[in-house]
Amino acid sequence: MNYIVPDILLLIFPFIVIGSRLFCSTKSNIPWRIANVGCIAIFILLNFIPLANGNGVFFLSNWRVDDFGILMREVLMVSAILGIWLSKDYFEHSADGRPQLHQIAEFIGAIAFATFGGVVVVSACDLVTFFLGLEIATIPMYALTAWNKKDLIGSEAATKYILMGSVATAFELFGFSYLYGFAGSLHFTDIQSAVAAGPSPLLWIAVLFLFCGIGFKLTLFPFYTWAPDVYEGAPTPVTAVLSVSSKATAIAFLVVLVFGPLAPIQEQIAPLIALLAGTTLFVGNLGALKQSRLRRFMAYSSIAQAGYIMIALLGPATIAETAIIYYLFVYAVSNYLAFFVFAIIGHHREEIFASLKGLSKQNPSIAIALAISMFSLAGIPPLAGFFGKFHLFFSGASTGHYAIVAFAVLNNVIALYYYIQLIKSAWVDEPDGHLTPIRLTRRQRSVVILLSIAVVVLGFLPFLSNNIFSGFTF
Amino acid sequence: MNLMNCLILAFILFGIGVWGLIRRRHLVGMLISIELMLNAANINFISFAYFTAHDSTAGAIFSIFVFAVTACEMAIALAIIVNMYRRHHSLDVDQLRELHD
Amino acid sequence: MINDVTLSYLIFILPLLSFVVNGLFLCRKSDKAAAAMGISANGIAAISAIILAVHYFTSGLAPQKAILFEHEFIPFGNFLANIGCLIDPLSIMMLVVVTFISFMVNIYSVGYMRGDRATGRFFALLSLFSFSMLGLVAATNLFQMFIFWELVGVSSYLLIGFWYHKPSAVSASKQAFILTRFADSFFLLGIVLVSYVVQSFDFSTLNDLTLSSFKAETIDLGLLVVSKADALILGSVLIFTGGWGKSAMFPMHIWLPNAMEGPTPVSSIIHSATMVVAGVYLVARLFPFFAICGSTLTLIMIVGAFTMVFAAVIACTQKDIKRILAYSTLSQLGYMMFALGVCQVGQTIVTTGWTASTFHIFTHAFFKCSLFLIAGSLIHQVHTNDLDAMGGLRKKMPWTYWCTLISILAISGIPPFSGFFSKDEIILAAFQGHHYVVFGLALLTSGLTTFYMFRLFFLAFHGEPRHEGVKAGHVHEDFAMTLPIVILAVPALLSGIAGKSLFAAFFVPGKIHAPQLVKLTEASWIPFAAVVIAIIALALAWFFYASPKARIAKALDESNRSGIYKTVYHKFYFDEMYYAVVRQFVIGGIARVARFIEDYIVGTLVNFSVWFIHKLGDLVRVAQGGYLPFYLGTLIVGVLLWRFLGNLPL
Amino acid sequence: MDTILFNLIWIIPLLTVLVCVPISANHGKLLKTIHATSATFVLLLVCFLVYRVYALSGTPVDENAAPLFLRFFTNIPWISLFNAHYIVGADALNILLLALTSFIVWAGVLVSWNIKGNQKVFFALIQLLATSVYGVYMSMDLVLFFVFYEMEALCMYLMIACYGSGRRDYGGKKLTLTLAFGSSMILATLFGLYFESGINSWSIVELSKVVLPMDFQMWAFPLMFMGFAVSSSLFPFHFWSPDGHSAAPTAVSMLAAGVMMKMGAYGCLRVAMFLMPEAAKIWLPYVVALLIFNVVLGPFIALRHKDLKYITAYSSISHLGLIFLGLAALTPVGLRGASLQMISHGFLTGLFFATIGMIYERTHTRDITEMGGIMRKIPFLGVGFVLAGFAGLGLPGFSGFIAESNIFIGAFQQESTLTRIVTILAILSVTTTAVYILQTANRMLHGPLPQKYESLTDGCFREKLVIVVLAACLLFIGLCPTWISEFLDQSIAPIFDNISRVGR
Repeated sequence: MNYIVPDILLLIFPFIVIGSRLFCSTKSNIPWRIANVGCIAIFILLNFIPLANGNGVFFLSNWRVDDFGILMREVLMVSAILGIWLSKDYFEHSADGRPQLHQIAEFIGAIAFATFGGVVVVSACDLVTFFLGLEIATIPMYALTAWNKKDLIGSEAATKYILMGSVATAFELFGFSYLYGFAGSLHFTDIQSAVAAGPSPLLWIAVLFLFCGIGFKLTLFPFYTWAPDVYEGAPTPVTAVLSVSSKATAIAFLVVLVFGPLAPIQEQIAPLIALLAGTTLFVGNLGALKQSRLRRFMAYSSIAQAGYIMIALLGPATIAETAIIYYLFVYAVSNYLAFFVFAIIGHHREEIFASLKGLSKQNPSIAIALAISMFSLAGIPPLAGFFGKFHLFFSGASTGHYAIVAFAVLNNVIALYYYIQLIKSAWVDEPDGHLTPIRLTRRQRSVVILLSIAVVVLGFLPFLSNNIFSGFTF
Repeated sequence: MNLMNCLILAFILFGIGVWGLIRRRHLVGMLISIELMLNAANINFISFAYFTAHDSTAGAIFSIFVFAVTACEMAIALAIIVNMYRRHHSLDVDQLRELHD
Repeated sequence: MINDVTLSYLIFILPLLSFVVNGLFLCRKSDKAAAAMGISANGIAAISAIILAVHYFTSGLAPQKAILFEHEFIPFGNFLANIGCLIDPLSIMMLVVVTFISFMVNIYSVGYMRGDRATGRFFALLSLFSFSMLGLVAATNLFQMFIFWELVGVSSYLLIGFWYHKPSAVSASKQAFILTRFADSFFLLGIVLVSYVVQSFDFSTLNDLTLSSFKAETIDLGLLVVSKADALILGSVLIFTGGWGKSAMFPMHIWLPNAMEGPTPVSSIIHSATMVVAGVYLVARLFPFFAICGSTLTLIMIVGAFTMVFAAVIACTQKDIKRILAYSTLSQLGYMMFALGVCQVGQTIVTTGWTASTFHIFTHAFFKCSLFLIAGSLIHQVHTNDLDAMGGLRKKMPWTYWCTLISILAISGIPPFSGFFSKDEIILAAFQGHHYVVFGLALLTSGLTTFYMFRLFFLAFHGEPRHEGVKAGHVHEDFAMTLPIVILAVPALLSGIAGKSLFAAFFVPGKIHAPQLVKLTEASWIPFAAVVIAIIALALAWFFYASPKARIAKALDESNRSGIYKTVYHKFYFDEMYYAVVRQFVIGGIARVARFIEDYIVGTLVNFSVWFIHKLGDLVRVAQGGYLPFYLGTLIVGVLLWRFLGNLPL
Repeated sequence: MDTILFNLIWIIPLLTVLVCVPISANHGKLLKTIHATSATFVLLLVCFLVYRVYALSGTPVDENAAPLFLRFFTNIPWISLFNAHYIVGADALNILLLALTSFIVWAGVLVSWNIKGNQKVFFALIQLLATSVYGVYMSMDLVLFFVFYEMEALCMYLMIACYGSGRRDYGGKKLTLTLAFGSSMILATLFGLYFESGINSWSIVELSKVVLPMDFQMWAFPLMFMGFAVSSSLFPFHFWSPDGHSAAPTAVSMLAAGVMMKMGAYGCLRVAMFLMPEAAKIWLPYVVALLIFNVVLGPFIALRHKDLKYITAYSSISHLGLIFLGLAALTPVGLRGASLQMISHGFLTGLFFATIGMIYERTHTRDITEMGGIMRKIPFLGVGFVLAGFAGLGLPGFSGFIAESNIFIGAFQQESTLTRIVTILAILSVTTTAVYILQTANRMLHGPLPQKYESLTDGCFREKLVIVVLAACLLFIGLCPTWISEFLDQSIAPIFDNISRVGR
């Protein structure tokens, strides 16, 4: 029974937060406090759930809670918590030369809904639930992107996002419809048996449309085009949540799909996955080369990261799922660390490379944190990012796809190049006069330190990796 | 009146939707074309449910869900577009050039 | 109980000790202490060397070889490189010469270096040199010889460039080191090649080879595949190349005259008496090995003979007293070299040349060393190397004068002075080897030698003083400098008579796997011919430079001279040629090409790849134009793209 | 006990960093003292362990470590997700390389005493770099090895770009990215090693027991070998080292040229050649063709340069070419020569860069044409430089000669035509080395003294200590090479056995 409790809590949690607005003033901190308490409580609760060793636990025949699901919930919750922390400052004063945000309660509620959508996706076992989950995860994001009503580029980003997103939805639906037509049923087990019985053109059309549809959400080549604009236009905390939560949801969607209904034809679609992965990470790396604005830069970097994640899908189920979960944890932490640093910068300056100048002279601690997060994203050991990427490649190579692994690894050099560009502007460039040193609030400092330590130790401290994933049978 | 005709019809509808999406310059027009694409998917569901699928209720249920979901999506979309109009005083996609490399 | 082994250890340890102590501690503290250290160390070494020699020759051990001690240095898989002390008549003779002369020079330096800034360093380096030279002559194998060969080279480099603030000295030292190093690289290649074929470094093994056993298997030398026998012959040539450079034979001779930029004691010990004969010593040491590679000996003979004449001709025109001596050293080295070469008679071998050559090493060491020391004390008095500024020194420096006469008579081969015996044996050997051209050249050169030596003698000591210092009578003899000169005059006078029987008795190159020439043609007229020629040359020199009607001034100015004289005076423009080759070809040619490859080809490739990546990045960002319909268009493209590329079986 | 001490080697620098975190950057003296003490301690520790390994030689080892005769063998499960273990062990080769590293790190800490900028961060980075290098030489597990191997990229860029001189950002980027390129090639093949071996193990010891499939070896070996060769600046991939060295601060140049460039050659030997010997025997005779550039043209390029650090960088390139010549010889003597050259070149290039850095601190120029005659003012530093030069041109009595003679004799035993040609060229090109080293020394130290250098002061005690210690190491190896040769043979023998394994 206790398997379902966190989900129920997560479902009612946003209503509580939004409801709390009725009892307190607009400015008060209470909704935010409640949100923190709730999220952390749910996260702890999730950690107490014993892993079910592979076989899932069912509710009402189409709500499955398995190990991957539980760990995915944890990833989503981590992302939500960090997102909420990150967003706090943006409701207190304006940042990056843009008007400040309002209605934190609803904001948190939306984030919570999106998280719940991710939970639905990982625990769905028929197409309807699956589709609903994806939509629940996506629609709040549209709203969040447009949260800043007075912001020009915000509304433009939202418009682009929702148009592209709806088209993506249409593609997925089209794919779903063919899948349904092929299997004659919506339930994953039936679809899987039908696929195992023998593929047909219908199935292939379905696969094509499904991958293209999810390609939007996961910003795969060539469907990533919306990402840079939206990431830049959205408020910074929303960008962070987008780059972690919605990516996590999308990749979870693919994992459920590839290792669930489509498992029998994983071999045949491996080339498609490899191509998507290769092109995506290559284009993402190339795009990030000459950026000057931080959020757009992060957009391209996260596009490239999506490409890296795709490689894991080539491996066998257990390794791939472990790899993806592990990587998502690492990626969430590193990415949020970067975004926290950007937020700290952004509250005093514009969010561009130039405003990082002389950071190492004025605020060495922030510069170090930035370097840590960047090197981790670039996959330099002993930081967590390296082990995450290593695990992804491990999964890809375990089925002998050395070529794509080699290609991805070579791309790491380009990635390192542009991450170093960022580090350069923080470490090498001399500070110019009008940039005053930044004072950190206690919350900011503690979060940055916490995340930095996490990034450093998460990788090579063995007990973490051993215990978190002990559920998986190797 | 057989499955293939319905599929072809759906596919044509989908194609029209895509075509409109790319040709139209007006945001509302684009939303409508998206609606066409979604409905093409619905037609698929219904027809599969009617002709082949062994649990034929599922397809119908799915299409109903689709209506619901699309409704919320469109609601949000229209809200955003209204806000958009407030800021830019136009609904022409060619105006959306602020964000670019 | 002092036995041979302890003596030999003593001979090696003491100079090394003096080097270390002087170099690390004394050189900054006190010059006197450094000098005392150097002198005492080398003196004891010399005494123990003499004791060792006496014991070796009297105990009936001679002329067998013996290895007094040997330590493993580097094991090269299946063959070892050892450090040891080999004694046989040759090495004993060299040990005595080296220790004795370095002892003399140490004493001399006290006077010569008085008041110099870095006397301590000088003594330290002198001891380093004598240590390395001793290690070289006592080598038991090629590898040890190469090690000390290099050490000798570097100590010579350091001593030539001792006054490192003089640009000329610096460049001279660099030239000397690099030229010898160039030759040594071939030497090293030869060692590697030979040791690969023979699987050993030991002289005993090498001298005991027969080519026939190597005819069968072949070896790949990269460009050409040859039989191992030919590889050995090539190896012998390469090894000789090392000696070629070290002994400054003809094309590689230019460093030796330039090396005269160093302090004179250095010139006397390194560049006349000991180091430069290392090349000759190398060939003599490996003689049986060279003998089986007959053609190499012919090469050696040609090189030696040519250098002999060439250097003697140049010496006749020089005015820098040290350069004259340097060229005469070259010419004497030529004697020794070709004396080893003439042992090759057709297919047979005659060993008289070997004996003569080693004998000449012995005698030459003494008189040439003393000549240099004399030149040093002259320079010390008149503060110039130039004969223009000398003359009339006989009265002022009587001791020096008489010692000079002895040494010059010795080098001119006038009986009963030492040079006579050794040189005559060499000429005789050339005759007995039926190498009549070389024989003639040798006779001619002995005449030239007499001429230029007496030219120097007369111009320096006779005639009117041409130097204010001399006129004013500031000139005097320094005891510390005159003492070694006088001491050295004794062996310059006597070593010939004393040594003749000794060398005849003991000095044979050892067992040779080549047919010996048994019947030797007797030619008792040769000594007389040589003496006659010498006396004629003496008379000429007297006529030109000392006779009452000699016009010294005219003899000394090289303006309004014939072209030939100018060419000779400028040493056939060899230095200039060298500079042209090195500057234009090496630095200007190869190095520039290499730098070009590095900077332009490699650099361009690297920059191009970076530029290419950036261009691709621009492409991606161009697509990101912010135009929504284009974004939507990518979706169709994507679907079609993956439908075809994703090889879905549709 | 020894095992614990052995594992401390890479832990101590890390702990030092952690200890220094709370200390504020204003207490520069305290920080420097802490770092110097820890470096000295590690130095002594490693020397003690060298003695221990030497003393233990001949005694039986842990049977898991048997194929390599590893001492202090430690094997702990690390990351079970991809079956990575923490495996470390010491044999003669890597304990000597560890000793080299500890010396260079110690010297590096001392020479960068007065470095400009945030000293706290700088010394922390040096210690991190030290950790990574120690780790590389210790680890016998490929994941661990790669983690340490790749770590240095993180430190290198920051150290060069923030504390360097000249085009520091450019040089740092060039160095870091090229090294990253190399290590990416390595990483790609590591997975192949793991999965193709069929035993699913990252342990070098275990992998050396199996014969990898030939078709895999044929593409994996060149990829991995070149990947490692990048950081040892083998010909096509040498371009990073001149710019990187010239931009880097003294200590970083010392560490980079002294120990980091050896990591590549060590990897070639310990991983690529040791695990894929069959392919090595096929490929290496062709690899030597690249050495014509390193060994023959490298010195000529140095001849054309005026900047001391460029000259030294190209001399390093040529010396490292000799290491590869020794490796390509595939004979015990050649391999030993290569290992000796790694150690000897580490010391001599450390001495080179140390003296250059000290002289640069005084003259504020590295252009040899502007200097001259400073030997009279700074005899101690000058003598240090000249000693390094002599060692560099392979003078007997210095370690360089021992290594080079081993390499030449070993390489000549390799029958392949190409190797012969390259060996002969290499032997003949010792002259060129002499030319540029003497030219540099003469232009810089000798000749008349310019007016502006009248006020130069000779090295202080700290600098003299560094010079004396490094020169002593050079002379020690050069004067009694017997024991080090025999000591190295203990670890060369098993590697050679694996290379010359037959019939499969």
